[in-house]
Amino acid sequence: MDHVESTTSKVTGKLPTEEIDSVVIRFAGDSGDGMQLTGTQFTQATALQGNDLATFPDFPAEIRAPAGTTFGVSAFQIQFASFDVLTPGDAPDALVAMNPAALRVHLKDLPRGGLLIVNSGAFTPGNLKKAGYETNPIEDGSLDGYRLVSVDISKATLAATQPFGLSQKEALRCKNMWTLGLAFWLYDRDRQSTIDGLRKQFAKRPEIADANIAALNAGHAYGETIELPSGMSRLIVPKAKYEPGLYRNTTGNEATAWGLIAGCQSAGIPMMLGSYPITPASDILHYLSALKHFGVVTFQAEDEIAAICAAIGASFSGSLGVTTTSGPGMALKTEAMGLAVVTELPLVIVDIQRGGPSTGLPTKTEQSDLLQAVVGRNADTPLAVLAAATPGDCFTLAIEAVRIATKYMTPVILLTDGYLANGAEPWRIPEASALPKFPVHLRTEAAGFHPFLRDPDTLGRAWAVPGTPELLHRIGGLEKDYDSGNISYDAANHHKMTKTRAAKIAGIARDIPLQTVHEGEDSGDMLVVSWGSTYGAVLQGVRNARRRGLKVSHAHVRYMSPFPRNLGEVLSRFKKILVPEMNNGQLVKLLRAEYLAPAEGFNKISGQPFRVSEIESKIRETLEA
Amino acid sequence: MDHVESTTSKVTGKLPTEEIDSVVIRFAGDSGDGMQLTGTQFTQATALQGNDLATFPDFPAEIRAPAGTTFGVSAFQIQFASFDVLTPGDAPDALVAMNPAALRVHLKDLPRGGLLIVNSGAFTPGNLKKAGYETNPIEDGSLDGYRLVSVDISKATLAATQPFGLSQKEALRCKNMWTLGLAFWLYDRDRQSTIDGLRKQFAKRPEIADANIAALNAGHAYGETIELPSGMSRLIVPKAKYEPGLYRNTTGNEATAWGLIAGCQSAGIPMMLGSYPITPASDILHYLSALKHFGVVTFQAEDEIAAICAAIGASFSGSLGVTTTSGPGMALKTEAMGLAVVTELPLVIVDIQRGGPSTGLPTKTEQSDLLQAVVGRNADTPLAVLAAATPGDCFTLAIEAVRIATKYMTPVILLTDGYLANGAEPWRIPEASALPKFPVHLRTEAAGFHPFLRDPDTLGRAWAVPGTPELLHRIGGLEKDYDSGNISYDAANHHKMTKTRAAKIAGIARDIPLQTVHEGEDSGDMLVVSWGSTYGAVLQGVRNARRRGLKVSHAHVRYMSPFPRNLGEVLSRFKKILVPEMNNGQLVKLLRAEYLAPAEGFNKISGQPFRVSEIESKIRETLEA
Amino acid sequence: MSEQLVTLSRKDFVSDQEVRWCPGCGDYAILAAVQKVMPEFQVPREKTVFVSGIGCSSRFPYYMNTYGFHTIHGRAPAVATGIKLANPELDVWVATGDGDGLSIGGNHLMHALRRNVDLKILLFNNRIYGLTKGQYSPTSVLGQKTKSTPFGVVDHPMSPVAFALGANARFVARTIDVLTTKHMPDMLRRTHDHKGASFLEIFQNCNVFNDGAFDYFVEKDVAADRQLFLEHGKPMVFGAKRDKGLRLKPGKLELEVVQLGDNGVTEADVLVHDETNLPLAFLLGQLEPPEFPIALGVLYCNPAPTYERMVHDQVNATREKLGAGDLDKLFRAGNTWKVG
Amino acid sequence: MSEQLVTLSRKDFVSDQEVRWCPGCGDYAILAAVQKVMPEFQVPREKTVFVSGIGCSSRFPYYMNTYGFHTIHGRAPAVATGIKLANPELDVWVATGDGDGLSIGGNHLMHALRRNVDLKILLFNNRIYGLTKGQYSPTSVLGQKTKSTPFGVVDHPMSPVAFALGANARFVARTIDVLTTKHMPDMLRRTHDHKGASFLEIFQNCNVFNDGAFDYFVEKDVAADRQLFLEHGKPMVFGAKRDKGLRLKPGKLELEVVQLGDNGVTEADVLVHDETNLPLAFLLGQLEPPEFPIALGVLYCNPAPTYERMVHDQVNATREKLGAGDLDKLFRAGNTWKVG
Ligand SMILES: Cc1ncc(C[n+]2csc(CCOP(=O)(O)OP(=O)(O)O)c2C)c(N)n1
Ligand SMILES: Cc1ncc(C[n+]2csc(CCOP(=O)(O)OP(=O)(O)O)c2C)c(N)n1
Ligand code: SF4
Ligand code: SF4
Ligand SMILES: [Mg+2]
Ligand SMILES: [Mg+2]
Repeated sequence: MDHVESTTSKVTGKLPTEEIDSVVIRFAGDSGDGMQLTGTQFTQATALQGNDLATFPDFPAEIRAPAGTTFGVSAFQIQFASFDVLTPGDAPDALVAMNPAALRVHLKDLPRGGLLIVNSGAFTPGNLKKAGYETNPIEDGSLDGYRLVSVDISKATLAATQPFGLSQKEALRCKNMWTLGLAFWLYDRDRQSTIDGLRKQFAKRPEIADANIAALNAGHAYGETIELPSGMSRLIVPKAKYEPGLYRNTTGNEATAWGLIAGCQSAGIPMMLGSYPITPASDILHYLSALKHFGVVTFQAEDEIAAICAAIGASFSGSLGVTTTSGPGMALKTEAMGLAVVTELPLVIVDIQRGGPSTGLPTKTEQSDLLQAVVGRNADTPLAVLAAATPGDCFTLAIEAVRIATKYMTPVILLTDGYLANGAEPWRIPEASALPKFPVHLRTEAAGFHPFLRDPDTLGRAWAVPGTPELLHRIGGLEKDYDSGNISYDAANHHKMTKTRAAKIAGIARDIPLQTVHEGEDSGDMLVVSWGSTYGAVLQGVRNARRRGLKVSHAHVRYMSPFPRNLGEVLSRFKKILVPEMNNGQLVKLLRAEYLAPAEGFNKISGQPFRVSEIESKIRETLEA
Repeated sequence: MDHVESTTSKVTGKLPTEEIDSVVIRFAGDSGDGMQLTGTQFTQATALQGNDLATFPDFPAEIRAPAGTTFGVSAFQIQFASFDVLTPGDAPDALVAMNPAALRVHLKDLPRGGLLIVNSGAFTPGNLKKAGYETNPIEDGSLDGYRLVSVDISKATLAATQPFGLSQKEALRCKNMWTLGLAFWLYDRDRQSTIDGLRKQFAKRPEIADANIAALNAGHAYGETIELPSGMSRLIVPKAKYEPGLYRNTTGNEATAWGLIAGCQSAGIPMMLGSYPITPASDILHYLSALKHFGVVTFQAEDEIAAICAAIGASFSGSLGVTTTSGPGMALKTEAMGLAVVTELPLVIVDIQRGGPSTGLPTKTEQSDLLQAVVGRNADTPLAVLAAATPGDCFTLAIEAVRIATKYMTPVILLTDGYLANGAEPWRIPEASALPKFPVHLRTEAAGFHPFLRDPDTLGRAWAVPGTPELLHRIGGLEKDYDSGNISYDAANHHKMTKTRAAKIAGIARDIPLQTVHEGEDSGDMLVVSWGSTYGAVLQGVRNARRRGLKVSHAHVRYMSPFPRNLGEVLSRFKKILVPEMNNGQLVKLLRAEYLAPAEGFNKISGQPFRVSEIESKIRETLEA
Repeated sequence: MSEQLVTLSRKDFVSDQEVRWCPGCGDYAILAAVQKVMPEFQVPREKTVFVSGIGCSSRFPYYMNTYGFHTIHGRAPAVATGIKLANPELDVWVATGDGDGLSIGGNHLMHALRRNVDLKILLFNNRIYGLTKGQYSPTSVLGQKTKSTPFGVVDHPMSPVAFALGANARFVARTIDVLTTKHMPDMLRRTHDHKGASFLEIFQNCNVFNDGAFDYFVEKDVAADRQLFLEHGKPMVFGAKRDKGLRLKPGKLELEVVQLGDNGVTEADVLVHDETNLPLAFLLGQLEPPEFPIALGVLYCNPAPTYERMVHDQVNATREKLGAGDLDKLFRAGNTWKVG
Repeated sequence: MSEQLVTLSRKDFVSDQEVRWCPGCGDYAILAAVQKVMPEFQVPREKTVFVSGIGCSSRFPYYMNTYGFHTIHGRAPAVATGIKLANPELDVWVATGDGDGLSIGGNHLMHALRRNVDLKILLFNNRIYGLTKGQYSPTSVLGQKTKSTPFGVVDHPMSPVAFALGANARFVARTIDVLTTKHMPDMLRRTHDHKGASFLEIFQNCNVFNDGAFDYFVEKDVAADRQLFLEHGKPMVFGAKRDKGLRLKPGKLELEVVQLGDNGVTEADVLVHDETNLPLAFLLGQLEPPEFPIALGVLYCNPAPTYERMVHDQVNATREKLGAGDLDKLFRAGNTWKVG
């Protein structure tokens, strides 16, 4: 079956090439099939080719689910284009299914007429049964209507790698490179970066590198000889127009790790990360653990409580304490956040949101920790909350979190989510020297010192760290006297301190950018307000709607607490306000409470990002209502 | 100095009696002076006398602060009246100060012309200095303007107890009973309940009982011979008009403990309390620990997390799991609450709110955990939240919490606060047989069973407990399939389950009383909305304002999540909405978010309840604005 | 309606849920062994509850056709304590990992052991965090390279059995996932039969993130010389030829390995295992290859009254003394007054 | 600007905050002893940090004129770990109670000990929750009546020193609040001087909620016969007339009390203390009056590299190998491309 079949009429010979604006391709296979690696390599090559892109890795909760099962299917989607790409795409134009289970799970997303590449070699009776197929879909006609390319990739891979003397198991592992080769050919990508990567990765086992490269080349060569379904061309996506500069791909977690390091360099203080592994936040711990030469101390604590407490201790000692986690871990940190608020220590808490409640859907994305971040603590416990819009924005806001934490002596929560954390986008590399600088001034003067002495502008308190002569003092979780920093149970003082803590956070609004309307007019019938990772889908949805003549604008909020000081005013200029969120309605609550704005929610709680089309049709519906 | 002095002109001989509507008296002294006991005994006798009353104990955070210090002052205030008493009173009519520190701390609250009883024997140079007095206020004229009764209570007590052979230290401990005796005489209370109480308490040391009784009698006798400041009469407060019935005093914590037991009897299931001591919640654990004959199992866990987890385990096993705590403990329970929400197990979480953030003001009251209770968890994690208005209401709502938890298979948070927990009020004792009954039906039928099978009306899931044949099943924190209860990572299913969990809680609104307007017209210029323990002060404030002709109504909310289904409609009938809270604005946020109601907050965050006068003047101010 | 106990077989304990561990994972062997021994206990399935936290190992309850509760990370001992307190009739098992049970959950485990709650606790020690894809755990060894320690672990590892003994556990045993035929089933039986908190550490291979962690005493060529199987009242003899033994250094609290036959050393010189001796158990728990063999079997067993028994005895005693709780009496105790 | 160390005296360590313990509380004696020995360490006050959780004992930092952090219940060891990691130069002390350190905070304490963070940990064991007014703690004894156990405690208590040894602590010692003149100060000195996690249990009388809890070995008439003062290399002799000793039962891991002089028993028969022997420390920690004397002094001391040292050595090694971190290099590593 290593020939090309098609249910539609066939074209033979070399394919014509065709220029096209954008392509969405999805690779899907068994967890063991290496789909994430395939996706990453494709992303890499695509970026080097100068397209803009966005990716969406989607993998199972299981470490290595039994082969062939539907719950073990792992997928990676990428959209790349000659224009500004905002999402990984609603539906794939092309789907690669490495086995029946992958087909079973993902076929429903492929529009009729879409390109479908299947590894026929994996469509064995056993695999078909595990995927719940009674007959082989490749043969039973049920794939009529797709542009099907069925090829025994397993067999082709074994053939290609035969010279390198690998075991059958090892050789079969190269399947994904064969597939990548074919995809590279189809979309005219360059193989070099992948080849370089393989050589580096398998430096100690060159035969494996060779076999993978051979598979890659074989897949590519296969493209040259292919009979593609009718109407198919080899697709050329011209370069996107980027701002000039040096670029690389980055994921949200990587960008967060780097932003934290950069922020601490900007502040001129060391960083101490206290963390406890949890999906999808663990990678930040992994990245930072490997960056010890930046002077970062990473502490894998016994749990999330110890992690944040150690970070608080480090901040007390003059480092920037940082802690990274996800929902259940955030919940555990609640009490200690209160300690950081009342002791007014700088602290950065990064929450990579995931599906909940409780353990929920650990590998899926969600935006449902917003209310927890803003108000979810015992007592009146205000702090600053930022939310990143894209993987690259994680870098910017991580630096901003460090700036606000150290300037205002406050914990700052940075919200990202599973989708940002693992998704990649091209990122313009900044010059380190061009990054903002905000050196911290630790208190050393004894005259007039007490630990809760405030800067009259920021209301931030004096930061005097152990080791500083003459500034000996004690802090703790009990209420402090405004004028001496000593414990105080005084009634009026507690009122004043509560108001002061609130005023300090509210005052940050003077020090952050005004809210802008990102797309569309500054006032009008309808404003769509997004936050966090829905940025791309919402912006694209609004653009599409506007292209179709609808009067709608878009504002994206990155500062969640305090809000930009003109946000209420911006909202007041629109008649209808729609707030799409990947939760059951959280920002919408805050906007209504804060501004009495007639905001309405649009909620998707499926662990999956919004599709552009969903946003677009909701806009139409709302405008028409 | 054991004679009576007065800075105003004196009247000799027996005092006339005078009838009066209400009296507010405050006892203040060293922590070691037994002021809380004095207050409780006075309360007891007053209740037996048929007055309505409310109390406010206010004690220091220290266990036994060093004698004579201002931070070691402990106080107890009671208002008793011939009418419906709603608060312990704004300012005392009479202040008892057992030492200079007590005078220092409390004198500022006594209006000019108020009765001031001081124990001159404690005004030693040492004590004066500790309290920060340079000269003796009894002698330096600074108490001019109060009706001062200065008597050496220490000496009088030693004299009275001399026959019983106690050590000087033990004898001096009877000072508070001498004082109580005098207060009894002044307000014409009966001594018998106190005498009975003393006999019982010191059954094993009758000489101590005798000495205390002798001191009590001596203080009382002293009244007979007293020379009171001019204008003073012995005050008679006529009985209040009560609904007929049998009455007793109860504190909020006691009522909560009893309500939980009663609720479990109504549900017909055993109760398992998992708790960890914390001020001001510990007494509930203490009370329930002593009620083992009700079949209550109490488990003092290693921390708050274990406490709630054990309660969840017990609920899984068919008991009602209950956990009791305060702010920092609530914070720690956050993650486990999510587990209870996603596994849809019944659970009652009682939060006795106290001053925060963090350790904050552990012995002071506050209402600042509302937002945490309603939305303060990771992910969309809805549950029911109730808030008690008075000590007696704790009983009613504890039963209601059990009803909702078992009927809807959901965690329910019951909010009270430090003020309710320790404050006492007369409580009409219900007949056990007259309490609501809501027997739980544990699932036993195998046909069609799966663990997330829902009652179509309540959406509550089937409760099948270990030990039940044929219903073997597994539950856990991962998302469940709507149709089988098995783990599911399906996107659409997660959306459906999130919506279902929300709909279940929202649906409780159909099963709770409609919101009423407690005082005033059903619509108009202004509605004051209160919740929790501010009930009394706000109602009284509104009544006073109305008496002065202001057009204002009062609604008190006890169901915080979901809100009564007509609440929005009630709010919409008023032009202005004022929401007084002992926090920095929490209910006000929820009302604005939910109903876009133009509610404005009035906030007092001093660890002290509102004064009626504060409410009244804020009403005036708001109406005039 | 209760089950016909005698007719239960291994299969009855297999749930309908697909097992989702990596192929080759040591967890499979443990699951099989548990399902194999369960029928022997003659406990109806509906009276059996498996409780777990979060981790690969903590998926265990889903695969057992009994009642089960997959709770949250580290809290299984606390949830299980509540289950047992609410219904002491139940046979309650806890499945936990070295991360779940010793890192985030160390305190709950310690207190469950100290209180002697009648729980059967299986600690799957793979010296790694499996489910989160390979960070080190409190049992990972110094220098181990993991995702979160690219330059090697610097945390001194802990010994689960020393921890358990330090926490006053009354039953502490140890086995290995590969000992499927006899030792592991035997240890599961002992774990089950002990009334009170039973702690069984199972060395479990995570073939994905820490493959071969126990090879140094599990591999065929070294196993016999590096595994000591303890038996109460029996001398501590080991070795391929059963020619090695452990001896207490005279007058000291230290062990040494002796070669039987050398210098006239006979089995009589070898220390005899006493399950009830706590310091001995502690000493045995410290033994580490290559110097010493690893001690397997029941290190310590010394039953005491169980917590849930004492709790319920107190409830019953109170009820006997004060009579069954009566709300009307409760409300009317103390000072009351009548109105109208 | 650093302080003239030699001139520091006790008073320099007294803060301006009023001490707020109950009159008669054992905490006063501990505070006085700490303030007395601090000047001897020649550590500038600004390099000294006292960290605590919540409890009466946890108010300690407020009274020390050094840096201090009164954190939240149970978390002091975690906060202190962060402090020490961020600045290994600091002399970091932890003051905690039996509730704070062993109940809610047991896990953090265990892991700080296991990791061997260089913290000086003082555990004020009064066998009660003082600050919350008298509930039982994990060290309360069976049958003890407290606010939360009106019918008596049914939780088996734990032994703090067994716990610490089970957690791999490298320094474990014990003293009593009343031993103000010599033993407590000595133990504080040893606690300070040990590099690594030092664990000192101090029996502390809570005269309000658990008065006399330790009378059974502290009262004058029994003290000499029920207190064993351990000294490394010295025989374990005790008794008013120093005529009693502890002996290892021949060939066994059990101790017995022997009367010197009886049946020819001499001091030479008495076991000699060895601070570095872990099983011995464990055994000594088990001794309970009246059968045995309570073991006081340094039960175990066996230094190992400290955690913060190993962490920073790794940071430094990495920096040496890879050069100081350079953001521009980091961002540009891997695949990049130029536009425009
Ligand atoms: C509160 C919380 N923190 C972190 C996690 C992430 N997490 C899940 S399992 C696990 C560790 C598992 O290790 P172990 O207990 O050894 O189990 P194994 O997978 O090795 O069997 C972690 C850190 C979580 N689920 N919840
Ligand atoms: C999270 C949290 N839970 C509970 C408390 C209440 N609490 C304060 S101190 C304490 C116990 C103190 O006992 P211990 O550590 O033995 O100190 P002691 O007062 O006896 O010195 C408790 C339960 C708290 N402050 N925070
Ligand atoms: S990751 Fe390791 S422990 Fe987890 S299932 Fe796979 S092999 Fe087993
Ligand atoms: S309650 Fe006990 S421990 Fe606390 S200060 Fe008073 S005597 Fe000391
Ligand atoms: Mg593990
Ligand atoms: Mg204590």
